Amino acid sequence: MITYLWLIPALPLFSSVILGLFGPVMGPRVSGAVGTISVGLAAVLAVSIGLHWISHPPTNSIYEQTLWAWITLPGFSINLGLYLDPVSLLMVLVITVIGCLIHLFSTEYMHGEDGYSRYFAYLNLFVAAMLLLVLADDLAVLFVGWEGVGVCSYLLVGFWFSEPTNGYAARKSFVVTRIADIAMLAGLLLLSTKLGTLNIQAMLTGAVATWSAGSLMPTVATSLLLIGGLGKSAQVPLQTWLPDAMAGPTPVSALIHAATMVTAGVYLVVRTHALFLLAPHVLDAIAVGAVITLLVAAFAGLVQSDIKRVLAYSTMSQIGYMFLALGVGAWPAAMFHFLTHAVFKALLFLTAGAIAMRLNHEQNIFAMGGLRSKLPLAFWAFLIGSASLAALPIISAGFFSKEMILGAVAAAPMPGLILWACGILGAVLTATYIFRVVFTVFLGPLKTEVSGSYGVRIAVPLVTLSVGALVVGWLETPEGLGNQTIFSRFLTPAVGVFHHLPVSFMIPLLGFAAPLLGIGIAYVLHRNGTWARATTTMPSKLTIFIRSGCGFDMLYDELFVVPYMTLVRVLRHDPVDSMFAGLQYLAIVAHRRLRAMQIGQIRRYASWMMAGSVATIAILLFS
Amino acid sequence: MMLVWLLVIPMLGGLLAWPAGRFHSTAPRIISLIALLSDLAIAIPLLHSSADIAMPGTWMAGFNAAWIPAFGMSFRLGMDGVSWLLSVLTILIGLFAVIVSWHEIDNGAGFFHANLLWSLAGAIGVFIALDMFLFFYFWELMLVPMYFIIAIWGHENRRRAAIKFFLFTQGSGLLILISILALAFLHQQQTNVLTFNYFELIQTHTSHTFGILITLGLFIAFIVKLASFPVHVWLPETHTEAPTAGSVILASILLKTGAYGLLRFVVPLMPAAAHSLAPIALWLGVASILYGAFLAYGQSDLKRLIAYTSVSHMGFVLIGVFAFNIIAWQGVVILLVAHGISTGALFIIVGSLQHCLHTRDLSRMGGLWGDMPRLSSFGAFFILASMGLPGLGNFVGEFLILRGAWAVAPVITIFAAIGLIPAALYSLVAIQRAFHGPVDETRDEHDFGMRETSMMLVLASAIICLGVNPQPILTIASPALNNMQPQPTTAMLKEMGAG
Amino acid sequence: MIIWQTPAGLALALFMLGLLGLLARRSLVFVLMSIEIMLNAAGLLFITAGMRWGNPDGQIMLVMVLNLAGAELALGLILILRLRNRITNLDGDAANILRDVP
Amino acid sequence: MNLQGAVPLVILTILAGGLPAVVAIRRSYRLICAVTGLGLLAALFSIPYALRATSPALPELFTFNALSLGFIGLILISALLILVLAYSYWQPETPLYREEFPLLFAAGTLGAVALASAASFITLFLGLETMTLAMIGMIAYPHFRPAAEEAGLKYLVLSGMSSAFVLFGIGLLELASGSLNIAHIVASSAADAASQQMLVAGLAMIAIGAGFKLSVVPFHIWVPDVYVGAPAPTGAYVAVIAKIAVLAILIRTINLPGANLSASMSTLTTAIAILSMLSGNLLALMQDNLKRILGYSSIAHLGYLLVAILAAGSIGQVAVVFYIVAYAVTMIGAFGVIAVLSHASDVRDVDKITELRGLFWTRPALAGVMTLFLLSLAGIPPALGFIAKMYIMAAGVHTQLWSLLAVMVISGVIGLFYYLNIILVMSMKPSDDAMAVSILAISIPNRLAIAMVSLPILAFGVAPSPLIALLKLMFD
Repeated sequence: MITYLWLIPALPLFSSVILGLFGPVMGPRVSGAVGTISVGLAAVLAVSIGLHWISHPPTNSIYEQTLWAWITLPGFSINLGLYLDPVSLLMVLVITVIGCLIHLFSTEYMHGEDGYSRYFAYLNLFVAAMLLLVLADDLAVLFVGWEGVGVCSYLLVGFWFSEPTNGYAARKSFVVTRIADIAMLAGLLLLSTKLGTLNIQAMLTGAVATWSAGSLMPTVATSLLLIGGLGKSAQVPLQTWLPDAMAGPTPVSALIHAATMVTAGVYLVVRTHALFLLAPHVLDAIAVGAVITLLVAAFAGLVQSDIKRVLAYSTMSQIGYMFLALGVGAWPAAMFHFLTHAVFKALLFLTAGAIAMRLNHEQNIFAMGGLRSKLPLAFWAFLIGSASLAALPIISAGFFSKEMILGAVAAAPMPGLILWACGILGAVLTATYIFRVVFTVFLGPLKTEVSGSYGVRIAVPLVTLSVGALVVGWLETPEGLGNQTIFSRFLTPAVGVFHHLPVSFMIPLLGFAAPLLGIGIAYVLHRNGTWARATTTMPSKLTIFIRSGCGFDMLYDELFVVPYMTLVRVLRHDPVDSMFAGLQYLAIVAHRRLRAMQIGQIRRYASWMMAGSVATIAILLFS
Repeated sequence: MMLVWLLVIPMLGGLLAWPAGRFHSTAPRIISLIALLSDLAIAIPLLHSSADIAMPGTWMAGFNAAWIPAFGMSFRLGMDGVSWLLSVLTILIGLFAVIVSWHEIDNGAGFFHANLLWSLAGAIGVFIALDMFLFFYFWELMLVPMYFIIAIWGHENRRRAAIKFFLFTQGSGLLILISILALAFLHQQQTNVLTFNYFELIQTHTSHTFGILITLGLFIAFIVKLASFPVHVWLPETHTEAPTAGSVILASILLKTGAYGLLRFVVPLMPAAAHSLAPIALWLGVASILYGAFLAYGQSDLKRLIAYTSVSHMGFVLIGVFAFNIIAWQGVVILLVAHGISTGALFIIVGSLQHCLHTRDLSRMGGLWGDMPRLSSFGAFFILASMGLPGLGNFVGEFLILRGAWAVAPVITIFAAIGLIPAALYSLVAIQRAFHGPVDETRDEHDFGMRETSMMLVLASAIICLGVNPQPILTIASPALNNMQPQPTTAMLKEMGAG
Repeated sequence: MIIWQTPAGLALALFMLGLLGLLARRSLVFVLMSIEIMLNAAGLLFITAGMRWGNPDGQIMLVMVLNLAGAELALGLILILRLRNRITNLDGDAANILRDVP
Repeated sequence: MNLQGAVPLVILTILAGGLPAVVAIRRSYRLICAVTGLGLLAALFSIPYALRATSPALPELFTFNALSLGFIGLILISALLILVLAYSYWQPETPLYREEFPLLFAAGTLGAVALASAASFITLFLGLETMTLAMIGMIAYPHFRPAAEEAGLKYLVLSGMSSAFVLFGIGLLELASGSLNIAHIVASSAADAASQQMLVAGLAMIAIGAGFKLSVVPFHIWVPDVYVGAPAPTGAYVAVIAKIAVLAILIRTINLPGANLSASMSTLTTAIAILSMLSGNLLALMQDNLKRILGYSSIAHLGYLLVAILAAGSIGQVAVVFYIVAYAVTMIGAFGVIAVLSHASDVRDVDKITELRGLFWTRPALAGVMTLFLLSLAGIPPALGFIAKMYIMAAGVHTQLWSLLAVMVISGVIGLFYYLNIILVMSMKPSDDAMAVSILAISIPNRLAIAMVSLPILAFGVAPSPLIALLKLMFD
């Protein structure tokens, strides 16, 4: 079974090619079916590999499959190979299963759109690229997938291309991540030059053998890789693209900008964690950066009025938690939060999409209201998702993963407690902003006409994910709640044993309390109408600042965009060309001067000749 | 002898095509196709042959005959992996050029195809000549037909563009002539033999300054052809004004002759001098990458935009050549082929756009995806390919170049890599302005038909193959590139790596 | 022995005179005459040279020069006559239909 | 008296002398032309015979060796080609007596041959003046064309002036050295400072005359006007034959024992070469008259030639001759195309560039040939001019004349512009009134002449070896 591993990325890729070539001929029904079934098959394959893995893990829990030699040169070779270990298996499972659900959801959501088959071609291509990214056994191949998902993200964000703002958002998302990717590319070049290979395992072994912890090389290399990861995962300072990326269709946001692609940075760090361990300062920086991100994003989430933007900021914030875990070396915690986040955030996005579908694509939460009775399915799904996001104790998956992270952070050395405190603050804010949305959208009076109904292709993904968001947390529980460690044991071969370090009792207690407090705040402010009033009154400068994501966009506009545009405008007509035109002008001036001598009069001609003769005789006689 | 046929067939084809155009406008097209296909049939089997005359190094085929004995100039040809790749690329692109001109060129088809075939023959000659004067002869020879193609069948400002093209390339060509003459006479002083044989001249010892001067002459000429900053100025105008087939040949083949010249002559002939020039060359490469990218962003003429991207890409080639190692050179070869394919395809697409929209102005496009989905998707695909999307050919080339250059000059490599960011900007903006945006309802639909679609599919699969499995190309080029790296260079490289 | 410098100097002076005349006079007849003067100056020089070295070469050359001067004068006068039909006077500066100044 | 070596000269003398008699007997244009042609041919074919001469003929007056006979051959071939062009140029409807033109033609050629083989200043002067006077006649031949008349007058006055300079120079030389024998003067050295100064001054004045005939800067000023005014065949004659003859005597003098280019002389030549290359090409830059362009271009080409002359040595010598050959054939070809397109009875030739518009579409073959000529002038393969240019560059590189080479490159680029512009105009779509040009049928002799010119340009441009071998014989 496991020998068919290559089929997992190949299936969606193949289907993407088919859809790309013959999509317009096939019609929407077949296109949708082909797109979904291919990912479905990949999911089935992944699940069966996963089941088989649990019962009969391969030696060292690693399965490698070399497809072909990509580049073989003396001193430098890259094999196109797949590398399956628990971490990548987990990623593959999440990508294929959630991907399949989202495809299914899309078949109904995108009904009647122009470019239906194009949509599925892109989406399949994305899944294939993402799978390649996580399965790659070589950083260069990983980079192929890495850029591949970036391009698919670009294409899908700009899917409704007739609206120029969508195009702008798509370009922004691609360019910002591209900037990060260049840093990552530089990192790859550095690693491959210094270590002679980009094969991840060989490279890690080489790095550990040649570099000492804390030395310059690993610090530089990991910094470069990290910048790549930060860009892809929308972390400060490269986070500005994610809110804009919400211009794409909602299932796309669910798949790419919540569940899978944006967590690629987390995956990258986990995958190369041995290298990061050689650079402790970088890990510290990750942790600090993560805290900044999660707070900035959480604050920004508090003042958004577009439901998808709230979710976008919450994605940023939650990935901040993952990075926080990475910063303190709690790899399984990060992966666990990745898993739960993928489930509940996909659920939230899909639900948001499902709501908007019925409200004539309305996304402003203040234009909604009282939808609880009108859309019970959406209400419950959104509630479960929000609870999980807010980490509502015990009943939600998000609680367990966030608890695992915060526990690990609190146990970390000195700055640990400060980071933890920020994490708790973030948790309060998370609960506040998401329940702000829940209360605003589902309680109160009905504001917008509701039309249509949900088909089975909407319902199945929502229900499945809701169930997931409720139960998936029980894979790993803290001591007081059964001390289940299936998840970390599963990952142990790849990232080492994870110890739940003992911490003061206050820590889990506050972890319990923070979400509840947040929900309380949200409810109180909802009841006294603060949320609703904020939309009608002139927002304060501070609010505007926070709403725009703490001014990063403006800063970057001033710092980069404006100078770039000025430069382009200055250079536009090719100053070098004018330089050569100057030479041409010179020649023409000389031509005119000389030509003026040809006046046609014999006497004048004779004078010129006379002058020439005098000069000649003079040169010969007196030199 | 096969190599001679490789040159003779297109030459004769051209001679035949010209008068044939008088009888029927399809006749020259058929003749060109036949000539190029038979050329291809000659070229392909050479891959597995080996030269029947003795030449140092690894050669697939060789030929030698006396030409101008008074100067020791001979008609010496030789084909190794790099020559083979570029020659086959030339023939293939030539085929595409014939096909795209099928409907575009409707007057003077005979003369057009004659020029097309002659310029291709000249380019092939450049790629396989091993006598330096013969090389120069072909180098000049391919200009004239190209000049006609631009000047007669080009767009609005074709006259200016054609003359500019010719002045730049020919003027710099004279520097080649002076350089090779100087080299040959120097060689004569040392050995009492006047010869232009590549293998003999490669053993000439030069003093430092003189070597640099000779190399500089060659270098300037080649970077003019390569269209590196600051001598790129002929390229945007020429590419823009040339007819589609002309742009395709210019971008896909003629630019490559510059890179080929650098690889084949500048580097092996005087490695020490080339090394002294390397810093300048590398910085020029960086400047080209960035400058080309900035300017591409600012253009509103789609063809001009693509032309500037060529400047940018050729900057990578320049860096790769002067990184002096096999990895970078392999990258150069891949990038040359990939750029030939992707840019060729882009010019075909723009040509077809112009054919139905009668404009190349981006501000008058937009929303084409709605009207012409096939054209637009291929357009977007090739723009992304030329942007260096991993998994496609151009990326492999750029990656290998950067990888090779990093070992020698990390700072320059970083700057070059930064150039990939503006590359993304101009690529995406081109897609946005041409294909995305609101649909213009008043336009007629002229999407790609079977002919164009199949052409595009072939090119697209080629670029994918190149990206997914570049190894065959690397294997073909490998012995040739090893030949080009003389022993002292390797030693020097180690020195540089240490320092 | 006669000093050769004096006639040589005279020849030079004549030559200069002819040259100046050529540059200064507008009338084509005078221009022709100036050329004749220059040629004759050369003739005088030949005679002087023959005298200095005592050989007949100089005199031979003089005959040739006279021949040439005659031929040239004849040709020139024909052309001037024909020109006169066109421009009605003998102003050399007026004969300027061939020029490259727009 | 052994005249074997002088046979070509003798034949030409007989021809020039006998032609008036032929005219007197029967006024037939065809007959006269045929006789002239046959005479030239006979002279040409007598060259191998003359080469086998064992003793020098008329050693006091002429030198007939491989070098001079080679140049004579070149003059005769060029003359023959021009004669063919001239034959069909003067059409029957031309309002003049056509029969005297071959007369002048033969006389001029006789003068050129005498000049090329002169050993004494007497013959040099005689040859020069015979040639010049005949050329004035040929320039002003179409008396109904005011331009031709004016060109004749200008040439007469200015060449009279230059003749005076040459004569005065010769006089000074004789005064200083007491001899009129070129070889003797070259080999001797001055007795005292005054003679030395006279020698130099004489040399300078002769150089002025040579510069005038070669039309190098600053003595180039007459060139464009005369080229434009003269009928096309005469233009070719002035551009080619006069220059070959002067170059022949120049190169022969340089090759004489004891001859060396003094420092001041080579400074002067360098300056003249640089000025000629640059101003020739610059002057032609935005020109719209084809003959004028050819005139300016010939200035530049003579500049290139001077580079080769400066680059002495075995390569330089052959380079000069090779370049002359290339220049001669190409110029004849270019003027030939003008001649072919023109009507002698019109008031001017077809020499505006715009009149060539659309030639590629109306007369592809003629346009192709013209392109070949222009490429040859510009020095681009596959034309002969390319090899010639290479030859000169080789000579320059060999003697390391870097600054001259640099100027050559720059002016070469400037030059390209106007050559290309002509090609461009020919390749443009013809305007409607251009059909007039295309109506004219090209006569068989013209076709022959053009083909005979273009064939070697292409053939030797691709495989120059035989030509090089032939020219090398001249210096053995």
